[in-house]
Amino acid sequence: MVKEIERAGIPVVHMCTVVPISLTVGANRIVPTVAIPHPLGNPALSHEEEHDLRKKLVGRALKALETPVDGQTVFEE
Amino acid sequence: MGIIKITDIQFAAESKVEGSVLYVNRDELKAHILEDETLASCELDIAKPGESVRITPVKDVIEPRVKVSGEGGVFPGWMAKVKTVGSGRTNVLKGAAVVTTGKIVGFQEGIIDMCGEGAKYSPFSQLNNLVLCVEPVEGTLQHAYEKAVRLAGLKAATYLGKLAKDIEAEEVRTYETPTITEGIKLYPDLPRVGYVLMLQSQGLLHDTYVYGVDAKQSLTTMLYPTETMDGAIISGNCVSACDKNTTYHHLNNPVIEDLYARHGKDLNFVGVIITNENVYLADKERSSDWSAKLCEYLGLDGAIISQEGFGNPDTDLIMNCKKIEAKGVKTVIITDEYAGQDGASQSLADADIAANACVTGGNANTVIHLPKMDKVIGHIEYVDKIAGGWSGSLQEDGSIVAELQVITGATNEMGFNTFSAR
Amino acid sequence: MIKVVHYINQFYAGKGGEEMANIPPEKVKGFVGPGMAFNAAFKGEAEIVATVFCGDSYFNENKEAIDTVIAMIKEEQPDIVICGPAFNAGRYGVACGTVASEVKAQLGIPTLTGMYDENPGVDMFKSKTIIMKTKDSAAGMRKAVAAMAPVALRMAKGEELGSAAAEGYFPTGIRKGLFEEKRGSARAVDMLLKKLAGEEFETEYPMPQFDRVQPNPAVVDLAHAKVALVTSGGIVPKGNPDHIESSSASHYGKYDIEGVQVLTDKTYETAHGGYDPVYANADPNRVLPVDVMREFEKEGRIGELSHYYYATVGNGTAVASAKKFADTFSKELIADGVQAVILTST
Amino acid sequence: MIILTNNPDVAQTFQDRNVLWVDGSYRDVLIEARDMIHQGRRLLTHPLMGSLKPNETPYRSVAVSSEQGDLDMDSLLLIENAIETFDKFAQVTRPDRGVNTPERMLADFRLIDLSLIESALEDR
Repeated sequence: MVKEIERAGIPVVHMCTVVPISLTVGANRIVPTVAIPHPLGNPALSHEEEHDLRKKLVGRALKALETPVDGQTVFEE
Repeated sequence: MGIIKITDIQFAAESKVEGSVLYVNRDELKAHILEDETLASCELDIAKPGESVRITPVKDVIEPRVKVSGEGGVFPGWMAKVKTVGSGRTNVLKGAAVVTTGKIVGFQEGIIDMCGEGAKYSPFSQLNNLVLCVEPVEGTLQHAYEKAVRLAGLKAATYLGKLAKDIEAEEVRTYETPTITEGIKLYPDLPRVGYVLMLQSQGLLHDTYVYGVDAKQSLTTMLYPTETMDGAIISGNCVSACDKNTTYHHLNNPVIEDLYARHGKDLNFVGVIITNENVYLADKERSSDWSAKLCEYLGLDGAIISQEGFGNPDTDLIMNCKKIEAKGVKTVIITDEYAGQDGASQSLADADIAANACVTGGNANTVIHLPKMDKVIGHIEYVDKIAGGWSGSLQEDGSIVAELQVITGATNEMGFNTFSAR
Repeated sequence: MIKVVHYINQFYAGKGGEEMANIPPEKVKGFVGPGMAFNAAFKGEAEIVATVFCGDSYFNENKEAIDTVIAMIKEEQPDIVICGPAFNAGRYGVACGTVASEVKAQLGIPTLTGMYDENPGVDMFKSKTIIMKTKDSAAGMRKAVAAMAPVALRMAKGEELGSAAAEGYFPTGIRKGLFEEKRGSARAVDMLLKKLAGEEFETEYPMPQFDRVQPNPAVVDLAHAKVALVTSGGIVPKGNPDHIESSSASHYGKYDIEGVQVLTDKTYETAHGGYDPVYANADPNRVLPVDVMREFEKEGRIGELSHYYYATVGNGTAVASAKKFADTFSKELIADGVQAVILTST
Repeated sequence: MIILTNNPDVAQTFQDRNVLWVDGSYRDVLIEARDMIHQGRRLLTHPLMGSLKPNETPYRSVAVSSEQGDLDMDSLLLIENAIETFDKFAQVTRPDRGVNTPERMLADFRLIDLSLIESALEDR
């Protein structure tokens, strides 16, 4: 799916937990997330902490969209 | 290997091989088998190619063989002492087999049809079969019963094999087993090829034995190819009829035969690596690490990997393939497929791009229609309950609509058959 | 005489190039353009009775085009329909694939098309129709016709085709049983010797493969860009109005979030069956981060959040299956002026 | 180690160990295992152990690690593939399996499942 969006000419960032799968399906900009059942959250945290975590991750995804890449790139911390 | 061709099998007053006919004294053999106190009864029957006969549920198929010269005896650890076999001469009753049946559990599987559609798929439909139906004494537990049926088959095959001990075979096949260093000197320019033989080893009805030892307790190790021809490996596996390796398959391992056929000409056949298929994942990791290590240690250029069974062995297969390829050894894998009745589903439970050379024994979910047979040896009512059958598989007219998985040996993963899929 | 209908695009119909890509479907008697070569290759066994053509853009942008084309074909009661070949032309490939698979499915008539292996139509339609392998441009027309015509004749006669490799079509992914000449072990030895010698060999079971796409350039001015959210995590409005299936979904949902500041457990939920849904149902922003995207929008970090988000159910390991509809909604994203996408997966 | 099972014989045999009883189907056991893997546990036994097809036996036992760490990729792929395989086989339904299976046959299915998991977990 990520590939078809990219192929259509729209820059796309893939936020996902299982980075190897993301690499396999051909994503070029990848931001690793927390866990499969809650990629952009963590029920163990307080509501505020969880919100900050999500904002940090999505912020990283926006940064990835602004970053030129040659090939598959994983945007870790 | 002395080949004695058998074209017919008959019950007679005296057990003997005369010309190409195998005569069997039914009572004598029966008494021999019933020495085992676990068994209450034993029925012997004969099924020949072309007859309207169905055998089910099949547990194992075994070829009668006897050691004429050389160390040890056939089926070491069971019917002979645990001596290393594989040298000297062995006589084979080619064209004959012992087929064991017995309802160990309530969902036993395996059909051999001696004619019709089903006969196209099972190699055992082409053999003169002596069929054993053995029943245990009341209260025998499944583990004990499985062992009793297994031993009954080996006993019968050994009994028949011995009839050929003093016969001078017309055709003799010779298999060369140089040591590793000799092999290098003999064929310095030929690619060094090994065979990784995966053995099912998971528990009751899922086991394989090597020199009497349960394969799941063994580390990956090596055999001379000829050891398998004397029964070093026997099957205790009777689940997944189409893709289990019977003892007959181990005795006549097609990969070993076909590697020998090219040995010294196109390749240098270095040896057989046997490895298991355990349930515990760490075991799978260890066993496949060891197969890869042995391939590297032997300095192989290439290896053929064969599989046994359905589902989790796909994981062992892919692990073996990946790790052996990672050592720079080129591989070809042999497997079969469960691609659904329409052939449209994903075939394997595991896959990897390293497995770029694959031979397949066909789609086990293929639906086949087996006509009614005049005679059934064993228990037909099981057909509705075996793998590949479903409620209603057994039609009112006695014919059977089921998946190919019901046929013993149909999609063998050693590449025994010509059946395949694309 | 076998009756053939031929489907082609505006270019091969001689109407013109891109400037004529908007013409609606038309039908003419007999052959047009490449149909002449086909007719010759049939050697009197078959004849093109009619040619249907349509502009590629028109076909891809008008949902009713396919129905019109099918109706035109149905009137002729052909024994076989040949589409293209489309070589490496993407939209033409999709049109040929759509016509071929829909004719086969709806009319039960055998169909055949031809494409180059990088044509997106190959992956989309190879399991639904026979697609012969061709070169990447019309320079390969003669060869393509020579390969396609005899196969078409045999299909029209109801003959079974041989394996994909033997016949030269893309493997359909449907496994067919056959008896080989040699047994499996001998085939394995042959294959290994070829592999060792560095020669070409053909595996009997190709492992699933994945291709790559070049990354697009970075977004230069995110502060003025329109960003859309897409998720394969199955977040849908509460009640799952489009009945997105819990696994291997056959369609996707497009949902308006204009004015929605935050997703709550009262308004949204997950339809995904591939993970424990407790956490996503309690707070759907954990999968589809609408809340923080709104904040970024207010802060001017992004220009705006697109009014629509798209949701599918993709099992992590089977993401590839989602490509069919991703193709479709990617076009809508472009039409909506979306300049960047955040795709979230579980 | 946690043993997930819907097989009473396994629960009985391993009662001194950490057994998580799954009151449901073969598939439910796989799903439970999947959710635990998603939470960072590792698979210890193969979810498709044995050669009985998933549409034959109603019983399943799977061992996963007690400790939780980062997502284990191998475990994830194994369990996802196992569920996919299960669903593929479920397309051919067997009305005689499950509720209508005779008790003797159920007992045999339990026995095989127990034998397989015992062979894996002995001395561990």
